[in-house]
Amino acid sequence: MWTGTPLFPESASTIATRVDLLYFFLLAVSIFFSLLIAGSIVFFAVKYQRRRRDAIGEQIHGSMILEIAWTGIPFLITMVIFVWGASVYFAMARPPDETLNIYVVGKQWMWKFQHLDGQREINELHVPVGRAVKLITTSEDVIHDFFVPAFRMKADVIPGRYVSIWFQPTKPGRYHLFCAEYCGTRHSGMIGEVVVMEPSEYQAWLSGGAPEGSLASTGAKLFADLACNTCHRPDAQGRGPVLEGLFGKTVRLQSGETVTVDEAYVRESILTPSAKITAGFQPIMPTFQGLVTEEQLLALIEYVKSLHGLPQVESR
Amino acid sequence: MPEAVHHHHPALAHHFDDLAQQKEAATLGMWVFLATEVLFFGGLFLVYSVYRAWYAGAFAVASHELDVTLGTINTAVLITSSLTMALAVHAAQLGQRRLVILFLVATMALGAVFLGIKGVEYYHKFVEHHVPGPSFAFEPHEYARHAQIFFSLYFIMTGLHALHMVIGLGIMTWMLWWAWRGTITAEYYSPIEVSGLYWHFVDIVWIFLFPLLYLIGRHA
Amino acid sequence: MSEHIVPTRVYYTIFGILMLCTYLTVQIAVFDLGPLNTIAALVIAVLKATLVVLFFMHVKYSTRLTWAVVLSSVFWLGIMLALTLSDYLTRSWRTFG
Amino acid sequence: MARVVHPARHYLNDGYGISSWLLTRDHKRIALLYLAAVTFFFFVGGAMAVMIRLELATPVGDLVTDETYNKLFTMHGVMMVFFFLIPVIPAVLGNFLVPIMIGAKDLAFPKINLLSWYIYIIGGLFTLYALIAGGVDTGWTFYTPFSTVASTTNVVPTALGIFITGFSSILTGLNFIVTIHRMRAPGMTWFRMPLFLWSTYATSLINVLGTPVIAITVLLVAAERVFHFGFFDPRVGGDPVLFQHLFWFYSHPAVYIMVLPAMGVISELVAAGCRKPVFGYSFVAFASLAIAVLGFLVWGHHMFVAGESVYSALIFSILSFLVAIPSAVKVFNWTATMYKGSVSWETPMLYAYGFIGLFTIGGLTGLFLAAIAVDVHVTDTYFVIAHFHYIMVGGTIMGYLGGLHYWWPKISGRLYNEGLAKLSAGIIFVGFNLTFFPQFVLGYLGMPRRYHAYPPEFQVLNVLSSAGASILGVGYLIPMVYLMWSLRYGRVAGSNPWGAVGLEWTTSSPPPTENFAETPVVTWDPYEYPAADLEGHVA
Ligand code: HEA
Ligand code: HEA
Ligand code: HEC
Ligand code: CUA
Ligand SMILES: [Cu+2]
Repeated sequence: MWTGTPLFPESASTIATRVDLLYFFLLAVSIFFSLLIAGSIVFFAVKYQRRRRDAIGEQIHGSMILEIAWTGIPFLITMVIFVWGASVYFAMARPPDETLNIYVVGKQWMWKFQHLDGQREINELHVPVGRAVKLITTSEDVIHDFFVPAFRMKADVIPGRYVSIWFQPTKPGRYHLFCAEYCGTRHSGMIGEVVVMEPSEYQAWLSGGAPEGSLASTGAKLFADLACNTCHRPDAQGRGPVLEGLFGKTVRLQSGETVTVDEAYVRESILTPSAKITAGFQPIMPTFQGLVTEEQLLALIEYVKSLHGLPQVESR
Repeated sequence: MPEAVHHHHPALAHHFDDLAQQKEAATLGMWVFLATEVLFFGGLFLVYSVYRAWYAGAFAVASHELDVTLGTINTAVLITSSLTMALAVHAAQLGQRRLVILFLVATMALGAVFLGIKGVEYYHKFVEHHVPGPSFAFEPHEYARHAQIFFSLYFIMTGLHALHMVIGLGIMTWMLWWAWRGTITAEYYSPIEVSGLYWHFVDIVWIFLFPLLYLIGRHA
Repeated sequence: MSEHIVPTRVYYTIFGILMLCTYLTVQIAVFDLGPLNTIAALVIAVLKATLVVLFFMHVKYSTRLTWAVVLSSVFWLGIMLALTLSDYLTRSWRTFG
Repeated sequence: MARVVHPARHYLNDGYGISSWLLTRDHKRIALLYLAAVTFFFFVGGAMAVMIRLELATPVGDLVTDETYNKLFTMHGVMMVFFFLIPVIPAVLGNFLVPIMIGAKDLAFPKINLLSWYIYIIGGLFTLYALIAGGVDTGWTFYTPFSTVASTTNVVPTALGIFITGFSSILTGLNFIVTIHRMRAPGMTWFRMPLFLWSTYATSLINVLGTPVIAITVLLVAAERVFHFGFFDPRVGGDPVLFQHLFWFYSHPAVYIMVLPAMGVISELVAAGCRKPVFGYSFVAFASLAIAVLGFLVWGHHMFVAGESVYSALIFSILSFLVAIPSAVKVFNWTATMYKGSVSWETPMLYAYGFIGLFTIGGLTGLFLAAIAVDVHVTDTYFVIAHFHYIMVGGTIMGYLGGLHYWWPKISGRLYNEGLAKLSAGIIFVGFNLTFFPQFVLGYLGMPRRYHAYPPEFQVLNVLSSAGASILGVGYLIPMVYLMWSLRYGRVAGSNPWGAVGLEWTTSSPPPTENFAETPVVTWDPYEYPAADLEGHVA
């Protein structure tokens, strides 16, 4: 009956083993205290069982030393767990400099993946083993959650925001992908697979088909179709700022504040240009709210990113 | 005060020892209730703070649509009603029944004026399509989305405040009846005092709403 | 006991200050003080609220318990604002480095 | 059998007929009104749990549609949390005991007490209406923007139901706070109060300071649906995560509303079950207050993966560990109380053992969740489901049942069948562990919660869980039967069947309407044994 019933999940990412280690430590602490408490209860209940109907217990009121001990010791243990948990969490939150970037769009009830080379996938994600992969996620409707148990990795996918998560697979194979934030009727059907491949196979898969060209080139086309290029020109002659080399820079706003140009900023600039006006420009850029889909936004963002003057840091 | 006087007082409930205990219980109960109210409105102030920080520009522009003159008048009206309320309690403490009635009526009248002015303001917003929803419209257009959040906050905050005022008027009517009937005496005035606490609290909420909603970025 | 009866003179004085503050807050709003505008408006509002609580609501003459209730409601409101804003204010902080 | 005389007049025979109950202001009668109502909601919520477990017995969604399944767990969560677990101990046992334990004639505001019950019932009717009108499918957490723009079910009536019921909690909490401050009998100082009162007081603080926030939050959700406000709607620039802050600002403290009263009950049970003062009385008392205060500082641990900032996640994580400490202190003190006690094996004590053990497991798994890195993996999986059922079902319900058995002779004046009681306690314990232990394993394996269908390799563990749930269900039905039976046929209890101390055991069973023949004057410390001397203490 137990064949095929796993009791422990597969570990297939660099972070997974670190999470498991902390988990085992917690397990040990828990087993120790559970046995201690349960053991004492059973022991006392048997040893001091009431034998005469009118017997009373010894009138002990407490002990300062014990109180200090059982406040202090658990406190120290929890602080160890906190620091440990936080440090592993920091590793999860901080992607390495070199990552393979993939865009993820969640919608009721499917996962859409957009590779930079132009491949698009639904509910299935192909990645090479051994490379750090960064997913830049957003949602078209409600909150979803990207969850791959084998990678011990999970993050909410939030409409209106770009949440980045990263992982580095260590074993080729097919792994469950779940939507872990309740998102409506077919929430339990919003599942898929992450396929981790040997690099060579991955290359073969990549070359298998990218009919539409790279994501940045899709963005370039949109940039022209939406007439962005009438205002944003590389030669600083347009009515809008030059976008070349902009991504990752810090921009000064009319209000005197500064912002770093990231995905969210570009998105906001396109949907709500008036929210943050670049210093030295008029608020004449029209809003494209309702005119572009989340996926087109991603293409535009990728295009703006590709306009980097410097050698690209976040390489594919 | 002698025990016996308390024991025979008709307003003393059976489970209290004396009127003093009953009064303390009532006052504490109202204060605890007001603590609850602080957090109730607090949730709204939190929402306000977040969006005010995010969309300062849009909030300033949207705030310009509110009528500061009416807002200021209303603030003055409400503060005056707090004064009359305090005086009503004072009169009750001294057992001056007619003064109690007079000040309660004044308080209620001022409360009604406040609600009337609020109604006029709501009507303007309605005409200008500043009520959030499908018919919402706002110029300049690029601020429309965030201005909608501002007006959502405006309506829910002032709306709940106005609801509290209406409840307050209800309570005051009841107190008026008690004062009229002669239930309220120098010995037993805690109902008036406790209702007064509520009224002043509602005033305090407005003291914050007024600058936060009406006075943002006036200088621009 | 809170049997303390406040002379009406006190109420009228407080009323006067409150009206003055209202006038002030409206006037100040017209000047551009940058972020100080909000701060000034809030300081005045807090001042007004404190006066109402202390005098109109008799807290100045009340038991420690009443003080405790008032202060804890404000304190809890502070918890809510502070911890939530701790999220909003640090969201853009990078984890790099 | 030897019939002991019932006291001639007591609160149960002081007036007959429907209106003597529905218009009563006697806190003891109101407690019984609540008892009937919360029991009803428990079985409604339990019936939904049964459906959930039946559906999950097979990996494919075959018993009910996905839509129905989503409604089932939503209504299960809403009913169990807002209409059962939050009111159960305060409104039933608390209402009955608070005035008696401090030697008062009633709560400070008897009319408001009755009003709370009506408010609760009205809120319940709204929610039942939502259920009958087709249910609601947002999860008990009502996350936006799903609840505000996507769901097409009865969100508004449910939200209003919760809003209304919230005022019942607030008013009950307010009543307890004022009563404990202002109505204590002469000599009943704070440190002579039974620990149940300390924990009730701490719970009431949370009720009063937290509940208004959930009220405004669900109101905003309803308003956003009706008037198209944009607070949580990303399309107009709202932040859906802000909703989560507001929701959990209440709902984390609410979990302590759900466990603190049970902790208070356990303190009473352990003291009476060992005939001994609770070890470290003042530490246990202050631990309750510490939990109530610290409990307000940790809500962000429900949002570690929800897009809150990395730094505030750290703050919330460390604070979550801190709030665990006072709970640990309590567990250790209860265990130490048993040392050299005169330890009873009667039913209430069995439930106390169950509580301490299962709460420990549930609480320790809370530490897994507070450790951010582990939470990233197990959040929104069955690990969380197991964690909170261990505390809420294994902990609070055990505490409640223990308390109900312990005070039943006082409430009804009768003794129940001890053999059946022990049997059902055993069945509940076994069924409970079989239901929820496999869910820890499932959760770490990665089975997401709120899943109507799941990959086949998870089936065996799910079947175990479903089997456990059916045992558990039977276990919960038996007490219904013998407790009802005892009302008519049970042996007469006498005023102090357990030989326990505490003011409630000094008055007759059932107590008279005014609780005590004469207002007691307290001159002794809490849990001062032996009980026999107690009569002499009453002035
Ligand atoms: C009564 C209910 C109750 C109680 C008391 C608790 C108590 C605790 N809970 Fe739990 N919790 C819930 C009900 C409860 N919880 C619910 C309903 C949810 C999910 C809601 C949803 O999403 O639907 C949840 C979710 C939840 C999460 C979020 C999980 C997620 O969604 O990702 C977290 C994270 O930190 C958490 C932590 C804790 C902690 C640290 C405690 C601590 O207070 C526990 C303290 C107790 C102990 C520690 C045990 C006793 C200690 C010892 C015997 C000694 C040894 C001690 C040490 C070494 C410290 N809980
Ligand atoms: C607060 C209290 C509480 C209580 C007491 C319970 C009790 C139980 N719960 Fe519940 N549960 C929650 C609170 C609670 N739960 C919450 C908050 C959620 C999250 C909801 C969400 O995600 O939004 C949840 C979710 C939840 C899930 C996860 C659903 C999912 O994520 O897909 C499961 C699955 O096993 C479950 C099972 C059970 C079981 C078997 C019981 C058992 O203990 C119940 C035992 C009782 C009975 C069995 C009743 C006895 C009566 C009868 C047997 C008569 C029955 C009559 C008929 C069948 C006609 N619960
Ligand atoms: C009518 C002219 C106009 C059009 C068309 C236009 N923009 Fe702009 N854009 C501007 C101006 C002016 C600014 C600077 C003022 C501001 O921040 O709003 C700007 C700012 C930006 C910025 C922020 C740059 C910075 O330095 O902060 C980005 C990114 C951007 N636009 C992208 C686009 C994209 C993508 C499109 C097409 C979908 C587009 N723009 C269409 C005029 C335009
Ligand atoms: Cu998407 Cu759940
Ligand atoms: Cu929590």
